[in-house]
Amino acid sequence: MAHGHDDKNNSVIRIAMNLALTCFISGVIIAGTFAITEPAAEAQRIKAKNDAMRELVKDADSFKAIDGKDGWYAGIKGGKAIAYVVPAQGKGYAGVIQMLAAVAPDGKILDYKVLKHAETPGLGDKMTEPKFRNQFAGKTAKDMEVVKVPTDKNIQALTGATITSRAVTNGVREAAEAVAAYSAGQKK
Amino acid sequence: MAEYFTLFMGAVIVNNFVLTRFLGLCIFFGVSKSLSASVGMGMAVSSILTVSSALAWVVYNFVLIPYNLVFLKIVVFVILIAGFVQFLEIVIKRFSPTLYDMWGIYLVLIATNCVVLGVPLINAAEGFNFMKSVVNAFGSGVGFAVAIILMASLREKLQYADVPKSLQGLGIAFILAGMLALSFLGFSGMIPL
Amino acid sequence: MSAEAKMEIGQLTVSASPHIRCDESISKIMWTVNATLAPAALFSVYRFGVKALVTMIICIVAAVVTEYLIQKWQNKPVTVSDGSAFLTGLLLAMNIPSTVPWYMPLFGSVVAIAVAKHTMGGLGYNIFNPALVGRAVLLASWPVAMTTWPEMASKVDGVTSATPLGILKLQGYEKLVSVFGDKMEMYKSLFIGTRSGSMGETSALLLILGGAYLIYRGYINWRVPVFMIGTVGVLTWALGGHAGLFSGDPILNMLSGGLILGAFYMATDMVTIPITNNGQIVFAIGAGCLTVLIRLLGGYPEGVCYAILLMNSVTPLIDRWLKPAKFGARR
Amino acid sequence: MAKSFRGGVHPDDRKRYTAAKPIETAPLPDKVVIPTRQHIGAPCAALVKAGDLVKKGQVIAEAQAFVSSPIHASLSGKVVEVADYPHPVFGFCQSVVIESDGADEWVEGMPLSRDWQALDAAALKDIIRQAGIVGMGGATFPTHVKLAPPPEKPIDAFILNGAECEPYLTADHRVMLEATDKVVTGMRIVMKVLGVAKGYIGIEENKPDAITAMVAATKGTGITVVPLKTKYPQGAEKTLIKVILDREVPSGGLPMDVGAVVQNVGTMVAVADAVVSGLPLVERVATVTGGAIAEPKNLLLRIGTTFAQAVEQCGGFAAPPAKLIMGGPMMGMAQCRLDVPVIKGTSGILALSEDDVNAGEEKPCIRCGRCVDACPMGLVPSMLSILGQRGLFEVAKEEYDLLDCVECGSCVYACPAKRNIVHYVKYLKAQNAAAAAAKK
Amino acid sequence: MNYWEIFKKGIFEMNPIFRLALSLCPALAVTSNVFNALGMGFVVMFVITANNIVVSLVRDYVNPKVRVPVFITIIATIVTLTQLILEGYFPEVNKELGLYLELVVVFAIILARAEVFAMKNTVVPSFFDGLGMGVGFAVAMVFIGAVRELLGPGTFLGYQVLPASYDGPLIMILAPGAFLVIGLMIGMFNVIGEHQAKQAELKRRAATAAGLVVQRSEA
Amino acid sequence: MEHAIIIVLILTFLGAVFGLILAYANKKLALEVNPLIHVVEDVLPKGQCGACGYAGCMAYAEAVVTKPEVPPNLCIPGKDAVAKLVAELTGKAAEAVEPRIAQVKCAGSNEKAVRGFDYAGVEDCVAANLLFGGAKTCKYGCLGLGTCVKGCPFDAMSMSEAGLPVIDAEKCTGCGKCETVCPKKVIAMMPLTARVRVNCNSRDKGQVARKACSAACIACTLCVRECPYQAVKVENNLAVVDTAVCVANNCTDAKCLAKCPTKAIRPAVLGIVPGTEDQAAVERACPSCVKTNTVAG
Ligand SMILES: Cc1cc2nc3c(=O)[nH]c(=O)nc-3n(C[C@H](O)[C@H](O)[C@H](O)COP(=O)(O)O)c2cc1C
Ligand SMILES: Cc1cc2nc3c(=O)[nH]c(=O)nc-3n(C[C@H](O)[C@H](O)[C@H](O)COP(=O)(O)O)c2cc1C
Ligand SMILES: Cc1cc2nc3c(=O)[nH]c(=O)nc-3n(C[C@H](O)[C@H](O)[C@H](O)COP(=O)(O)O)c2cc1C
Ligand SMILES: Cc1cc2nc3c(=O)[nH]c(=O)nc-3n(C[C@H](O)[C@H](O)[C@H](O)CO)c2cc1C
Ligand code: SF4
Ligand code: SF4
Ligand code: SF4
Ligand code: SF4
Ligand code: FES
Repeated sequence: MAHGHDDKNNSVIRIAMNLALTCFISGVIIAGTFAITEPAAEAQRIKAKNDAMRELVKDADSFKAIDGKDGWYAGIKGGKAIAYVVPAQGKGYAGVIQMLAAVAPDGKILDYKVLKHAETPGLGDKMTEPKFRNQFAGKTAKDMEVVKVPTDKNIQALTGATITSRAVTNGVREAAEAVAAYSAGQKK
Repeated sequence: MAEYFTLFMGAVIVNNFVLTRFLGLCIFFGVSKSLSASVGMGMAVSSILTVSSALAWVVYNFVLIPYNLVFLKIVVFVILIAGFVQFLEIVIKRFSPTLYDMWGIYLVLIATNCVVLGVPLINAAEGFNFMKSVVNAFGSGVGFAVAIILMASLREKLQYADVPKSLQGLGIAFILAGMLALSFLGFSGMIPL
Repeated sequence: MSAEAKMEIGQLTVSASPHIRCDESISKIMWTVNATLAPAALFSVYRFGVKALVTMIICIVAAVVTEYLIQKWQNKPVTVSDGSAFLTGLLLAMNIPSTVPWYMPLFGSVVAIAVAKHTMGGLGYNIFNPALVGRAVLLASWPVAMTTWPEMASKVDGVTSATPLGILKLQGYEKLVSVFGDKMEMYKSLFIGTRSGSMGETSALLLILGGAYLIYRGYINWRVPVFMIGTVGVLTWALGGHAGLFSGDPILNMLSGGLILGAFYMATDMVTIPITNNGQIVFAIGAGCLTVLIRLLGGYPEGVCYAILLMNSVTPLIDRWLKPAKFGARR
Repeated sequence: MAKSFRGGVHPDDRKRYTAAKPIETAPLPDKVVIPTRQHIGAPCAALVKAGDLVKKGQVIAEAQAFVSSPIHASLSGKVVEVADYPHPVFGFCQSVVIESDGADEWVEGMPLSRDWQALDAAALKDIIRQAGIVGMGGATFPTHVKLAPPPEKPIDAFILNGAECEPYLTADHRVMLEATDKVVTGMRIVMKVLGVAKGYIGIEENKPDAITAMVAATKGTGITVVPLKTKYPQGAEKTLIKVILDREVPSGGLPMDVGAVVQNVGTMVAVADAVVSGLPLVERVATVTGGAIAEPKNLLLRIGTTFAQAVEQCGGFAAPPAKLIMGGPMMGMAQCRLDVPVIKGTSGILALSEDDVNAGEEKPCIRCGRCVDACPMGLVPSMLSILGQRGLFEVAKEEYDLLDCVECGSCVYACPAKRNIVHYVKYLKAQNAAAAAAKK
Repeated sequence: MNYWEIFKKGIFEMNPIFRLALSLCPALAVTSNVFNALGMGFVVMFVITANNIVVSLVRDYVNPKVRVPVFITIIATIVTLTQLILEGYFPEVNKELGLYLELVVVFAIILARAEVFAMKNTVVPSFFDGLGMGVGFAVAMVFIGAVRELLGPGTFLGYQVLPASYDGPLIMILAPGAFLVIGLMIGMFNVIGEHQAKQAELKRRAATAAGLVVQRSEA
Repeated sequence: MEHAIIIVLILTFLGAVFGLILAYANKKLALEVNPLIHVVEDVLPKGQCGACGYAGCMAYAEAVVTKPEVPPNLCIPGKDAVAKLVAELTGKAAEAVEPRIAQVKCAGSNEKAVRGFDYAGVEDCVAANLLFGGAKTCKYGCLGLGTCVKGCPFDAMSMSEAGLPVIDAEKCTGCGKCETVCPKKVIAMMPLTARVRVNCNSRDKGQVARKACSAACIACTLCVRECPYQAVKVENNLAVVDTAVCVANNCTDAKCLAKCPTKAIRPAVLGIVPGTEDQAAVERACPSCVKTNTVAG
């Protein structure tokens, strides 16, 4: 065992102090920076969210969180909810695909936006392109069937990425169904 | 149960830590020169990963989330892990030299490495519960061990091959890893997590 | 002395024993394997047309030329005449659809020879099966083109035709049988080779005949194809059905996909598989299990290529673990 | 049912050149070169000097140690030189050169005639030692040493090695046919020395006439003749014991570790001659053959006859030889000159033509596993060759059992890549020995 | 000490990725396009330089027994700051770099430079060392990113540069492709390096052939 | 503000806890390793050549630090500079290392040496030596298969086209590895101060040696007679030069070079540096030889 003479610099307390002090300073600095950047970050987050929603529901004046439904927003125009923006997800080729779906109160899809995914670049990730996305506009849950032939009625799968196509479609369809059910409940 | 099994197998083969997620590559390439070292490293990583993920989960869920300090997770995790690993190393070295020779010497290397920090961060990002965090961590560790042991056996074999001089060492190691990753593509799409 | 008359100093060759050798050689083995593959290759040309021939030629020429250039560049003896690069090219061609654009076989062959074979030192040293590395790279690079097969187009759907395994995976067993008419018809078609797929996924009959000749000549070990195909048959019978355990169709699974080609010609590539009989059995069973795992659960309908590649990566461990029984270990 | 062992190869045996040719006694050479080292173990010290007159059978070099064996003059005449001369094993070696006086006289007291049954084991062993008898199967291990196993290693079986599994060679075959009784007598003498009751004779099936002859000659002696499958290396001690006794000599061990002693056919004839007629080992039967020999023959040659003289007896060369070999084509040693002498271990002189050799350029190992299948010792020869290429003798020793290789050459024969596995093994063993010596 | 030399060595002879083989994860994970590679390069450049400066300032006060935890804390602080700033002002970059931004903490190259260089040197050289290493890292990242992006999708920084008909191999931007590309690049660099060494050797021989004889016989 | 205080508190707490644990663990549990060993290892050239007599540089570092009797100047490749550093670090007395260099004692190139047979086998001198000592009729000469070249840890050797190894004087550290691996012991170390060297290893009698190789030392003793200082002797049919004598007498006109009929005695540098087969060396070593025109390069 290492005995040796304990000079002051190497006492247990000294060593511990050394690390503690570093952490203290680090804490101060982080706290300081946090105080400065947090408002900006918060603004960024809100802005990002709003941008995303506005992109989906272009003519809304504002967005309002819906009580009791986590992550649901209503796009308001002229005081009326013209669309709901709701989270959606599906099991893709490589993990979960997270989306935001914009659905009109009558259950018709307006558009969707992919937030997070791990699909193959060049294959599955083509789901974010307008060519595929635009197929959804105006469709209701019952029309959202994935097929591999060109179609107007259904959803035509991405070439070589049927799994992804299904995942997106299923997620969006579930969102559409949920909104339809919700707005049906509202009307009552 | 099935859920945990899927999570585990997913972490071991489908989303293999090294071959599809690119974590822990420094030690993957650094320590895979010999089979025995890679076995030790595999064991060290699996065990440390499991324990430190559990520790990190506790701190994250009982301290950081309640106080709304999620952004502190990097600093906190890293101190936690580095401190823990260094402590463990000292203890093992003192009390069991054989154990230390088997995998203790690798502890220093992993204290500050993508692997051990990456998994707690992923667990936090995925919002896993305690059990899931531990299973995911253990699975990732095993996945790492599988990859590094395979890699080491391949590299040992190539020691006796006529690898062009310019590729010897790191170059051929990367190419081997590429082909391993290519083979692991066979598992992709198998268990969507 | 007349004995010395025929002798000059320095004329005799001195070497270690033994002083006689068998008359096998690497080139003889490789060219024989090439020759036994020829019928199946020609059959697929007959089935898929001139395009298949063109693709095949591109593969082979690219493989041989790449090998030649690399060996020249490295100042190594040029060994393209030993037929191994030719074989790699031919096998790669057998593993891809005949319809792919010209640059894909080219790219695949170059990768197979340059990256999979020569980065590790050339013939004998590579760890992964070059042709399969080439095919796996192509599949990852152009998944759409690599999974678009000619023929049977109108029968299944309007866009691309599918392989039997593809139909099985996406549309189910009944649909598959209905495509062929009835079950016997399906087996017959699979066996003779009138179906869709890569160039080598066609005639089980010709491949088995070729393989049988190689077994007879001792160039491949019968254990590998038997255990690999057997494992696939048993496992798919047990697990592959929709009506619970033991309801799968083993014959369909054994005859379809690249299993026959893989088991006779690619899982037997001695360079990349274990060296002992027992090791080869483990290899074959492992490859069979992985094939079934990928076929049943994976993202792809077919798993032979990846199964063999994965087992290639375990080969050094198997070799370490299963050494031959040493003489003198037992009293 | 012929017995066999795991591994091995089936080269064309090419015994047809000489199998039917009776042993021919070579004419007396006018000069012989007798090296003082013709066995494994310590070299002998020459007892004669230039100018001395010697008689046939006279001791001209004396053993200096237990593992050694004296050397006798093989003809009568005058010693002309005692100097370094070419040697088929060691390159050069101190040799006694004797010019024949043409009389070919035995030294006094030879030959005689005695009843071996009357002698006890110790006396028999002493006669064998003094007669300079060493293993004539090629290894040249002094026979009296083999016959004196340490007491803690009881011997219960004696095996006569009549396998002659090497292609081309037919010397043992002819001896079994033409000196059948001598062989059996020798064998009984040796069994008496060892005190064993069980005796076996292993003969490959490609010598049916020898099997018949031996079966007839051993009737009533309690000796069993065991037909063996024709496969190389049936004649290697370890495989022979495995096949006949189903015992495996442990790794690093000797036949005596499993209670067995193995001896060659030629050795038995020498033992019988020594014991019954009092004659030392001064001549032996060797097959002179190969594609480059004009008239292949089985010759009875005096020790010290040069290869050139032997070849001359067979009509010289028919074609320029590519390789000259002492022994068989699988285990024999390639020679670089014709003026090397026949020694006690010379079972054959082979002159192979280019076609016989079928060498080829060495290529990288393609891991085909043929060598693994061929190796009777259960090794991985391909790895030994690969490690040899890189000089990694430690790995070869620890992980691939380098030291268990008997250098039989089966693997090399089978290898399509023409790898010089045996040479790599020799090289690795040499390195290992050097390292061990350095450590001391 | 020559600052240029200190700076330069990080770029070539001690390039963190190609020569030291440290911080390999980002070199594979965030190089599927040039934009991400560049972003990561900048972040690491910043962190490593800042850390070198801080370490060289505080090195006298750090107790060797807790040296590693202290350094890590410092690095973690800098990374957290970076993250906070990116989050607040460059959310796009933050999102693209994902998990790997957080992992910058444990990139071995950063701690290694702190231990090997900043610990033993004053502020100015440490700054140049950090900057050199950072630039070396960034250059390597961009280089890998460029190769992968060009050969794969045929674009550079998102702009189509190869003809639209170019149908590049997707593998370039997949995991196996990343390994293969880097492996082959390392080989290529070595070939170039060997060639240069050979040229230098030939020159040296030509020069010494005459001179050395003289030197030796007088030795 | 509260937020900020919590941040600071948590971090400080964490730091303090781990600081305490680590400091305590360090104090009570840590084993001391002598850090000097690593410092010394850093100083060594890491050729792992074993010239020091230890299994690699690390082993020597450990020995020289921990054992007082191990001298600091065993590393030959490191030369004086390293010896001095190691001495300083370990507090031992520095003694100079005699600088040395490898020499190939054989001129039996492919065309000069006679071949006894055609060798077909493993390309390695040790392996070739197993078959009757190799293909050359000279039993002492270089086999030319380059085992020494493969063995040199400092890349200082190459094979010439004539089939003999060449030593690059600038890279050779004198570690002696080549000497140990050569089965013929054709390579020997000589002091860097050597004036001349014997370029032959044959201990055969004159006629035998001459028959086997046209470049052999035939033990004619002309050099012995020529040397004014008796630095040359013939032992076992081979000339031997005592460099110490040459140096002690500060020989600047090596007359021994003049008469050698087979040119088995050469200036010390000749043939060591690739491409230096020139007159200059001879001229410098033996000015009078050139004048009398007795030696051509
Ligand atoms: C490298 C690679 C990446 C792939 N990525 C995807 C993907 O992102 N999404 C997907 O649905 N399928 C992906 N696949 C799976 C195949 O293309 C699969 O066969 C396909 O999804 C089946 O659909 P198809 O019927 O359109 O061919 C990928 C395949 C490969 C080889
Ligand atoms: C296009 C081509 C076709 C060949 N076909 C055969 C063949 O069918 N069977 C065969 O044994 N060798 C075949 N060879 C090999 C050569 O004829 C020759 O055997 C070889 O190049 C050298 O053989 P070796 O290495 O055994 O000496 C072929 C060579 C080429 C270039
Ligand atoms: C591979 C191999 C093959 C052998 N073949 C024979 C053979 O055919 N006949 C024989 O008598 N000895 C053969 N031997 C030698 C025997 O192992 C053994 O040494 C010999 O039979 C002992 O008899 P001896 O001492 O009388 O020579 C062979 C040895 C080896 C290693
Ligand atoms: C029976 C047999 C099977 C072979 N299979 C393959 C193969 O699947 N793929 C390939 O690239 N080469 C194959 N080869 C050729 C050769 O072994 C291959 O080019 C080496 O892997 C290259 O080192 C085969 C050779 C033989 C004799
Ligand atoms: S027989 Fe030859 S090529 Fe085949 S594995 Fe053995 S050494 Fe290699
Ligand atoms: S020579 Fe050695 S390795 Fe080869 S077969 Fe014989 S015993 Fe086995
Ligand atoms: S000097 Fe020795 S080791 Fe070097 S080539 Fe000559 S014989 Fe071989
Ligand atoms: S030439 Fe010999 S002494 Fe010189 S460095 Fe190389 S091995 Fe050492
Ligand atoms: S960057 Fe080194 S392990 Fe990830």
